[in-house]
Amino acid sequence: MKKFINDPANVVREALAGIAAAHPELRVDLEAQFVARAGAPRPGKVGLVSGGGCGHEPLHAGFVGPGMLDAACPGEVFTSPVPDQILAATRAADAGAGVVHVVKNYTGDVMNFSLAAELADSDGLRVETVLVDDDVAVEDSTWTAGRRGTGATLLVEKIAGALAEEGAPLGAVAAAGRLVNERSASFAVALTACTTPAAAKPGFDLPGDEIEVGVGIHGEPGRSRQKMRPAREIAALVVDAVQTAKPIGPEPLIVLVNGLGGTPLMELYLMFGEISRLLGSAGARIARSLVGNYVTSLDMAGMSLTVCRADDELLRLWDAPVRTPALRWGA
Amino acid sequence: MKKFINDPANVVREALAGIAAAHPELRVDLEAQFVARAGAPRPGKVGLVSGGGCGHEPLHAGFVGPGMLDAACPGEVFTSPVPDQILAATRAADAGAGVVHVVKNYTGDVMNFSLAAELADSDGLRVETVLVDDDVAVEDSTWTAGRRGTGATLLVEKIAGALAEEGAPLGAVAAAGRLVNERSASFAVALTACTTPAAAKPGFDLPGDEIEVGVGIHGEPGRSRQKMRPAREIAALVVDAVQTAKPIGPEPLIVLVNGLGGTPLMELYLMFGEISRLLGSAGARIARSLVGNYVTSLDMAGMSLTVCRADDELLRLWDAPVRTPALRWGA
Amino acid sequence: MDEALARAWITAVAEAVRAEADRLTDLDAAIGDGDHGVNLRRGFDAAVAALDSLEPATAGDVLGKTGTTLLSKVGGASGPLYGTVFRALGKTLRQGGSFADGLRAALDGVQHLGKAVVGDKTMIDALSPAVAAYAAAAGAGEAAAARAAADAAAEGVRATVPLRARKGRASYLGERSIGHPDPGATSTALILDILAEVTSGDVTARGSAR
Amino acid sequence: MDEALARAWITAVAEAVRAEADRLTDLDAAIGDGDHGVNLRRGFDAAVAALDSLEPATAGDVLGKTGTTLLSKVGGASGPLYGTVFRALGKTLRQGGSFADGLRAALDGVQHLGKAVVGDKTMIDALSPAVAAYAAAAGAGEAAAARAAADAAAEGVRATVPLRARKGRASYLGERSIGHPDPGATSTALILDILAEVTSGDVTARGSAR
Ligand SMILES: Nc1ncnc2c1ncn2[C@@H]1O[C@H](COP(=O)(O)OP(=O)(O)O)[C@@H](O)[C@H]1O
Ligand SMILES: Nc1ncnc2c1ncn2[C@@H]1O[C@H](COP(=O)(O)OP(=O)(O)O)[C@@H](O)[C@H]1O
Ligand SMILES: [Mg+2]
Ligand SMILES: [Mg+2]
Ligand SMILES: [Mg+2]
Ligand SMILES: [Mg+2]
Repeated sequence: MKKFINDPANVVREALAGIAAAHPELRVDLEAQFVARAGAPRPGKVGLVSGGGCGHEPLHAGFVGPGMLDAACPGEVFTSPVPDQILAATRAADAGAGVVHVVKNYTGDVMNFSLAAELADSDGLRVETVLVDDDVAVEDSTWTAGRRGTGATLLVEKIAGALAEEGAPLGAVAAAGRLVNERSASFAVALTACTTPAAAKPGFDLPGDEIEVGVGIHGEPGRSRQKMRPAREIAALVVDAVQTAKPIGPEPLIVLVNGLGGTPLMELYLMFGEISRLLGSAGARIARSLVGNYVTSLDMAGMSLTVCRADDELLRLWDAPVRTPALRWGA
Repeated sequence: MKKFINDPANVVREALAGIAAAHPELRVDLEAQFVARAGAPRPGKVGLVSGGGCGHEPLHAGFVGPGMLDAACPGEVFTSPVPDQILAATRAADAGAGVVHVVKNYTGDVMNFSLAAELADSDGLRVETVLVDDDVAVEDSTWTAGRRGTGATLLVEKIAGALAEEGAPLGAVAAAGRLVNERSASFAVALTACTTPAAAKPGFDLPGDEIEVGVGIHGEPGRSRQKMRPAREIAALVVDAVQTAKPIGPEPLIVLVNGLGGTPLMELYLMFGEISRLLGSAGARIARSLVGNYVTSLDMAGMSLTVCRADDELLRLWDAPVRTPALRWGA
Repeated sequence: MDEALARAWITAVAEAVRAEADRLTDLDAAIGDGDHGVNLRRGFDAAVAALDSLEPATAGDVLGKTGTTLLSKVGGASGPLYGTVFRALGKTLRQGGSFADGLRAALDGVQHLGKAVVGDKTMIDALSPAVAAYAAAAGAGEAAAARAAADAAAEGVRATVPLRARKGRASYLGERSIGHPDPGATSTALILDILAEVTSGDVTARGSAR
Repeated sequence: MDEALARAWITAVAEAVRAEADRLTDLDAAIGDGDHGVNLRRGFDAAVAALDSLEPATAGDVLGKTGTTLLSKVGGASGPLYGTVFRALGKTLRQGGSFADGLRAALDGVQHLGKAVVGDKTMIDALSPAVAAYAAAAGAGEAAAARAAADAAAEGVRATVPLRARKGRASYLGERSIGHPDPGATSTALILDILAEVTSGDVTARGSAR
């Protein structure tokens, strides 16, 4: 394993130090381990807090700023943050109007965030939780851990963040986040495994002519291993998976073609071309799109497609100004 | 080789089709193979055109938009564009006030752009060329091809673009670009080789415990091969290389910590932390910074440092609004 | 269980986890995200450090402190789950309950939090039979009960191999989770095996081996 | 050189470049960016296509068209350089000059554009001795002159191996460029070797082998 690190045990803290140095507009608490907007929260604004394991950058710290998150708490690599840390971030984001937790649906994240929410509650702090579970590669069932939270997290954070910025109350911000999640479906394909600093070797062996289909964002193997194939066939595969799980109608779509970290932007654009062609010939209408590495899995080569069936209001909130390290427009 | 492509021969065209689909605010000419701002150029504004081989995305097409480039012409992967193509982009960017070509100093780029400039000249179109050669890993000499153009290209395009946007005349825009280049120095380190679609295998073999020091952005081997080492030592190595070549004084610095494509953002931030610490203790002052994958080399794992010794005016132009797919602020 | 035994247990677990971290991580890489060993090592190292600065205290305090430390240092699924295990043990002992009662409370806590049942391919598959075995053998003394619990847990780990996971990250793999032991069940068996060792008197050997 | 020979040459070069593309690319990967074979294949395939639609014409037209096609399809360093070579050949022949004159003009053009001299480890190291050898052997007829040029070019390629590059991408490698032949010199030798073959009469064999 070759990585720009000093000691695997210090990666998160040292990356946070780098974020602090690069972004004076953010407040990085290296002790409590969270990233927040600099300055006190605007009185009366609902706070938006997210978090999860590191290794998905720019998610989440890269989405802290006006129009999106108030605070993010990064855990160790691929490990959810701990309750104390989430509580500290929640306090930093609270301006008296309550705080929304955006939580990706993983056992660890759900438990740590809910313990933090209990702690916040005993502090008299109102917390609403938006659970993101958009990954349709995983079968949904009340008997299992359910679907994973992946690419839609970005959409939830952007849209709930825009509403919070406008001054909407706690319930409305949470409801918007839940609506985005419900309307979204994601599916990912990996061409290579990724390597965590601690493990120091790839999470799985993948022959040179095979791909992992239906992977998540934690380096885990996917639902199946298939033969490598041309981009247009992979595009058909992911579009099909998304469409089968959540049929696409005439709604305006927000489409995210996301890189898992090791895939060049050139290929992501090529995939977006294929996907938009396929969606177009199926009669779907892409109203907004985003192409790039946003919800990553360290150095994994691969891509995910997220489709959100939006409406005019969701598009308006998507278009609203945002000013964060990794997502910025209109401001 | 596993890549999201259909046929290596069509990668550039198909990626351009994806850019066209993703960015309605851009005009993508698939025939002449260039990307320009949508709509006619603003009368009287100096045009800014850049280009070079594909595989460096988001450079250059990702920097087309208000405040930066008027047009970009992407060549085949790691291959400079051809004169006809450059000429077409130059025409698209011309609004009667002349056009500045930002050219990275490679034999192929220099020759093709200069042939295009000759053609433009016979068309009565005024062209000034800004040559970017910031890579201090290469010895500079009039007997050789000289230094390569790498990370500083982004700075040149941003700052010259801002000045052009303000309505400055041809000579001033070109002079600003040249000043940024003169004031900039870059140095890169690779942890892995990259794989071009056509070659289908990594450009060089690198043992698991070695790194290539002083690489460019075309997958070529570097000046030397050294043992892998902790991030803080690699940071010292790149800072030292940059400082030795172009000593840093009390000027405010613009610092770019750039990923070569396959390196996770987490590691780039960690490196920025180390670099800012080193520069700080050497008495240097980082006034602006940028951390991310901007001038890449396909899937190569690695990073480059670019330091520009700025002044108030350059900082002002750096801060000026920019609205492109990959760089956006203030607008 | 007295304070010395509780300290010896946690210290020996930290050591064992350090020694087995790579194996646990590899098991987790196969059907999860490859961090289970790293997570537990971080947690138990922190627990040992926290105990170093703990004033003389009861066994309940030692185990409770271990639980809160795991909770605040581990994260992921195993942080809250093992945090709950040790907090429940600590609380039960502090309230005068038996170790068997503590184990029962730990199991309840983990099931309340994680909603997993036996057969879901989680640490429950080791913990649940271990709790029953401990209770059944409690009359034979601490050492015998701990050994019975450890053996039942080990058996529970083996039983996870053919299962298709329904909880935790392994559930994302569907059919492909079959054929691998569950990492959390494995670490539960390890922790109980260490308990059997320390209660049987190997404690000083282990303690001084540090 | 007549039209048929010119067409045969370009067609055979396209074929040879297709066959040798991987080798040329590998040479370029060692000390450049690994695209030389791909670049030339794209260019000569386009040139053959362009000639297909070219009305009956002179050898000068054929070579000139090849030059402009390379210029507009190849890019990189070799596009303008080989574009210049064939445009110079075409222009010289169209103006009534000899093939030896054309080669001389090609060399001048490449040196004017690229500023390289013999010893810089570029295609000049093959082209320059080849031009001289062709001129020296011109009296012996086209075929003999072409063979002399090809042999001189091949010798020039071998001479590039120990050189440290001063021009082109290989110059970025400094000392590390030593020990490898230059890809552009190699392709120049290949193109001249094909010329020797087609002028010696192997043209039909090659042409029909397509
Ligand atoms: N719902 C649950 N109930 C009980 N145990 C669980 C549950 N989910 C996961 N686990 C246990 O947690 C283990 C994984 O722990 P760890 O790898 O440290 O956390 P993470 O899955 O967050 O990376 C699994 O092997 C399993 O035994
Ligand atoms: N200044 C120069 N003069 C003559 N030939 C050159 C010069 N620079 C490069 N070349 C030739 O071009 C070859 C590389 O061509 P190619 O790989 O197609 O272009 P690029 O270097 O742009 O990728 C080199 O091997 C060398 O022979
Ligand atoms: Mg984890
Ligand atoms: Mg090239
Ligand atoms: Mg895990
Ligand atoms: Mg080349």
